Amino acid sequence: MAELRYIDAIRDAMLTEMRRDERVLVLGEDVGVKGGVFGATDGFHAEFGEARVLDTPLAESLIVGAAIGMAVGGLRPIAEIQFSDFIFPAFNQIVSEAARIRYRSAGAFGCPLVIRAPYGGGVEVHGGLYHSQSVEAFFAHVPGLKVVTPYAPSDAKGLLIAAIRDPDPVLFLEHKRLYRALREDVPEGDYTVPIGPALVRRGGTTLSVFAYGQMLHEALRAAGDVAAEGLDVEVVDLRTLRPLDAATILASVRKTGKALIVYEDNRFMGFGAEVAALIAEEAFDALDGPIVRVGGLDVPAVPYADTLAAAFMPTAGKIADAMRRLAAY
Amino acid sequence: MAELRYIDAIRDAMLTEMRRDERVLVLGEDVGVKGGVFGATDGFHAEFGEARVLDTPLAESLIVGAAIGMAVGGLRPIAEIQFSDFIFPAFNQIVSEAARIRYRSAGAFGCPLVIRAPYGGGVEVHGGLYHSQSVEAFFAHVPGLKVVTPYAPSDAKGLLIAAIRDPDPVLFLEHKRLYRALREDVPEGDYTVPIGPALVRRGGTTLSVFAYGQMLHEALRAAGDVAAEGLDVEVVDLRTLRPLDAATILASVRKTGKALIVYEDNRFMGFGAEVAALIAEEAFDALDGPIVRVGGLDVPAVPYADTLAAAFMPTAGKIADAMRRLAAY
Amino acid sequence: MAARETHARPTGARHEALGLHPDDLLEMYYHIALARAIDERMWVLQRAGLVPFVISGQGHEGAQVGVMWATDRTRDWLVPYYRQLAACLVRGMSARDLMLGLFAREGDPSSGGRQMPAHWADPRHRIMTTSSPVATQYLHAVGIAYAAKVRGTGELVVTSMGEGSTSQGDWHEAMNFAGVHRLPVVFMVENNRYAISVPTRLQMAVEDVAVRAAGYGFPGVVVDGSDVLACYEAGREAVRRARAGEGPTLIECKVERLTAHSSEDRQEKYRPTADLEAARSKDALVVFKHYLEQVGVLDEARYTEIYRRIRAEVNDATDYAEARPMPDAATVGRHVYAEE
Amino acid sequence: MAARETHARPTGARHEALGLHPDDLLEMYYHIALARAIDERMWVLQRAGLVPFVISGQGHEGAQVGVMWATDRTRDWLVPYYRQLAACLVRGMSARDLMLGLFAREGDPSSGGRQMPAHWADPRHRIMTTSSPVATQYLHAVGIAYAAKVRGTGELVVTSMGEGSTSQGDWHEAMNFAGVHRLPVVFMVENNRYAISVPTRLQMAVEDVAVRAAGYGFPGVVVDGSDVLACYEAGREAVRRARAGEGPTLIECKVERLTAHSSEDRQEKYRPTADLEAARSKDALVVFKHYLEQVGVLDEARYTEIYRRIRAEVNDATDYAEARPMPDAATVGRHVYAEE
Ligand SMILES: Cc1ncc(C[n+]2csc(CCOP(=O)(O)OP(=O)(O)O)c2C)c(N)n1
Ligand SMILES: Cc1ncc(C[n+]2csc(CCOP(=O)(O)OP(=O)(O)O)c2C)c(N)n1
Ligand SMILES: [Mg+2]
Ligand SMILES: [Mg+2]
Repeated sequence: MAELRYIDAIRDAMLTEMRRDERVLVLGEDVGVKGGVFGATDGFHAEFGEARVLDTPLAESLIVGAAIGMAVGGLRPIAEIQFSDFIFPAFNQIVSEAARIRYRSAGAFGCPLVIRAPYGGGVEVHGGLYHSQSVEAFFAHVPGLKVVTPYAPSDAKGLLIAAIRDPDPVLFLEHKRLYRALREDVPEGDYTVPIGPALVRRGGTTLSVFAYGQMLHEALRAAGDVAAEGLDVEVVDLRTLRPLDAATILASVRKTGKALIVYEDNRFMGFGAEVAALIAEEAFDALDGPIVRVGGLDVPAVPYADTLAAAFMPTAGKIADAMRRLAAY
Repeated sequence: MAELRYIDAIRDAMLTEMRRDERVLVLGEDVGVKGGVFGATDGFHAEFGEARVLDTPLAESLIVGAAIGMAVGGLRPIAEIQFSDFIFPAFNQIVSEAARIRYRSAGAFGCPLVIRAPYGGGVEVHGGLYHSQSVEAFFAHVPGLKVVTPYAPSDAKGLLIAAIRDPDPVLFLEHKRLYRALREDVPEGDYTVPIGPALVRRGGTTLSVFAYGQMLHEALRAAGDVAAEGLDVEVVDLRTLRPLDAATILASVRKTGKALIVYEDNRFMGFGAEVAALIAEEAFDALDGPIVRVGGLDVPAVPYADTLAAAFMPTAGKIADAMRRLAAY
Repeated sequence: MAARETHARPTGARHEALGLHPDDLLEMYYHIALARAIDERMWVLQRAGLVPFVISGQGHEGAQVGVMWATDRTRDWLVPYYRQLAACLVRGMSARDLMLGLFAREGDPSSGGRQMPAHWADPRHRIMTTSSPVATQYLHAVGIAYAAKVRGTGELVVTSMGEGSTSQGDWHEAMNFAGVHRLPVVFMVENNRYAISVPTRLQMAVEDVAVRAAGYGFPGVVVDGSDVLACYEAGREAVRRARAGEGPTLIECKVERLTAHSSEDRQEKYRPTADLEAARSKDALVVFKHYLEQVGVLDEARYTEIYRRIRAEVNDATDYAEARPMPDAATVGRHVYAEE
Repeated sequence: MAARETHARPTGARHEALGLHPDDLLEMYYHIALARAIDERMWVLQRAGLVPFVISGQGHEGAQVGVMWATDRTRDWLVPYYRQLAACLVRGMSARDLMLGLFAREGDPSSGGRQMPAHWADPRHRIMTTSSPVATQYLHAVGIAYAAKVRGTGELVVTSMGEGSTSQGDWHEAMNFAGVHRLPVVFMVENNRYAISVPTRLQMAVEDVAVRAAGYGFPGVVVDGSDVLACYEAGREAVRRARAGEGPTLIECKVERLTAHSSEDRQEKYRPTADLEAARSKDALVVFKHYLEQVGVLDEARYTEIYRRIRAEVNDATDYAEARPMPDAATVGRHVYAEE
């Protein structure tokens, strides 16, 4: 066990796999000598050389499209998209290609590919409209893709190794504010966490909160804050958005009778909509109140100025208010 | 009034606007001499000339990106994406650019642009994985965009003219199966239908169905089928997906107490999720049963072989079954 | 184009200088003729209402067979596009394989009936699965080539598209990457002067897309797609370069689209009759036959034999595919993800 | 690069031959120096913790001022990228405008504090709103140029990006479209040899991206970005062509990035010290000053006067912007759609 930050856990996962399996390579913008703009591949270039730590031309469709070919050609590419905001030029290659190679060939070809993308904003991120976005909703809609977004450093490592070994394309979303936020004991060497299962991070009976990434942190804080008021909030870390762990979600709602979903992305058609719809269909009989969503504002993205960014973001304070209202319903 | 098919209404709308306003132009693949692969711009090239009926190079990012520039430069472009399946190369230009020009310039610039895209599948379409897709969920999530998908020929005309005159970018989705399916009286000349309001196409008290495009047709058929069994189903045509007409949806659910949402797109994270989430939060107290979604299968797209395509599609039969189950709840 | 047609009229010396044996020539001709026969049958079936859709490679076969003949059919890759029926045949797909795809029947090796016709795939023959959004395959091709290079397999990759598809950003991104890493890839552009209805005049400001290769640091060549031996020669040099680690080559084959874009298209609306007639005179099937006769490789008897064989194959494939069941609806949910 | 630096050492004849008056030269120098001074102040403010982020145009100013000087500042468009601080100044934005953007304060004309610094916009000066995803602006530029052509306004459009950004598909799609329609657009590429850390060796297989223009049917020229007059000359010819309906020109300016990519970057990790030192010797601010002194346009007194003016402007702008309030949180939801 070593106490690692999230970013270190990400780095550790890739390092572990690259040492174990020489088919694994990383590619993306500035992943080479610079080691990535967040340092995820720091030192890789020196250890593994240019062929396996590939600084690509500045072209995301190329990064993903070539990675698809590499996967088909027997490698295990990990493609880094520098900021998730810049994943859209690769949208066609991800949605029309990577996610369909298997289905469209009736299983003859597969596409074992990981796409890592730092996402998310907040006042501290100072990212403005194009270095702050949450993109999970677009991709969670796509059959053939898996979408993972860990909260804890140990999950970051375990899920990333699982993603690298997965036979299908995985979009791996890392919230930028988690990178250097907390430290956690992370198992050394080979360690996997299965893609799929959600995790109850805090048990409770008053109501259930579903969140992921940085919003899980806010939700846990809010749960702590309202505990003093006698609200016993259960907090579920979804971890994987596709495939979604419906069983854990529904079991939690069946227990508490109330559901609050928190996400940083724009509220309308954000991922919380699916969680709400799932509950409204499958656990209707257990519901004691409306299904509440707390999401980011419905403006194009997180604005740069602190005042505006703060207005955009769901925060522990806003979440706690929603908890109080729902509990009182 | 003239009896028009949907495709004729689309053509009529563009023709009306191009004659009225010389800033309006159409661009896209094969929109010129060929008149579009579905004939939407048939005859335009001869009437308006090459500069206003522009056969572009085969590049969707160009089509949208250049159209953005044209809009900024004082024109009123209508960009045709040949099949909605091919809109993804333009995803970045639509989502990161068109939808944000106004917000990111704090209102200094606008982007009056219409993107038309035929979508949808079904056994009769024989489109396979790349000529059958529903893409509305991706775009309905995007603040700054409007997303319109009419069902009736008169709405097709009225909403398209409204879209062309709208100061903001509008994605205009036309279900391919509607093009030549029905005829309807369509007002001649200048005629608009406002973007936004949904329409109750069939009043009822047993339960509410929310649908759009071709699925509205299936839903109406299903409602007709179950009427004989005493089920009085209300069918709401959403028409505009963003901005969504929450008031009409909620009023309907408040009346019937039950909601069924039908869409052809993949079920998971499809547009129905947002409608369900809205109802589950805003009309919970009025609900007498689970919110049910009938959607396309969660496989990458509609397969080509008839047997497989039929298995994918929500049909009147499947919808009627869902109505019966929900009514009996 | 005249300036680029530097080849003399066919003489016996030409194929000999290329090291091609008469048996090779006959096999090449057979593949061109087989592709044409399958393709023509597909149209017949479509017109008869037996299948809903057909998209065609007629007029492109000579270019494809010429270039592909230079590759190693056991280890090299083909990352095809929808007009490459002939290329797929050269790679080893059978008439039955293709007809199963047309009819979308159970056992279709390309997609199990999931894709429209002409979206081939066959891992046995290293034919990568084809998609509809044009130009995406160029990026897959450079990725496979990169893998081949890193893994040191000696494989190379051939990929192709129409001239209209070169307008896509993916085309540029692939060309650039292949140039930077001198990848073992052969880029074909089958320039038939139309993208559905859009003529090259509105597609690009240059006559030859091959001139763009210079901007990526590797050679681009223009060949007459009706001249099978010239295509073979260009392919052979591109293959040599790729195998020697010298990097990619762009081969632009000037071909003719002898049919409408697809069975959904009516080309009379945008294509002058004279243009179509001129196209027919550049049909490799005719031109190559003429060459083979001139050099004494093809005679009446051999010709009859080849066509007998082809007719039998096409009939067999049609009957076989038509008799197969449709895919089982219960399989619709399979292969979204890997199965345990 | 030596082979392309065909210009003789500066002599009085050079600017005269270009029709530039000494007052023009001084104004050009002023803009270069002002841009540099604002830029340097931004770094100071960032290091002092007063603003969170800065991205810089240092080393690019001469190229921008040279090319932009050839445009018509009342009617032509600039579709900029984030290093074009100097270009925006030439177009008429003020030091205050830029500082409002840096501090993200109320009244920031570019984005009302919504975007990161260096994402300029100003409809008064026909500066199109800037986004972060690189290369998208090239397509907007060709669209604006198409509108100008169709509407017959006589406007032209200048757009720019770094050499790394030319790897994006959008770059290719824009170049191609502009060539097909001979649009009135001037494409700049400011080649500073790095895309953040990625050197051109890994970005493209050619030394000059300008060679690619031939593949789109229009001229591409390479100019030394430290040679302001050469940039002006290239700009003037490109503007002439555009105005005359002859179509686009690609101007590749070889410039130097004198700072790290941004305040988030530490370039020592990937950039040799010698490389950075060599870059400093190609600073247009120094080279142009030297020229102006040689031809007797700039003397000590004028120099002092210019810098006094600049210092006052920068101080004023900083104080002004810093004193402005942050944007009102209540406005966060405005301008998603047009307001009635
Ligand atoms: C991204 C994308 N946009 C549009 C289409 C529709 N489409 C199919 S083929 C075609 C024309 C292709 O022309 P070209 O590349 O010249 O190839 P050809 O068919 O002439 O061989 C078009 C526009 C598509 N398949 N993919
Ligand atoms: C689509 C996209 N991908 C990645 C980035 C992140 N990014 C910002 S600037 C940059 C490098 C740009 O290099 P170049 O085009 O040479 O311009 P320079 O900064 O050197 O002037 C990168 C990778 C981005 N802004 N947009
Ligand atoms: Mg073509
Ligand atoms: Mg650069």
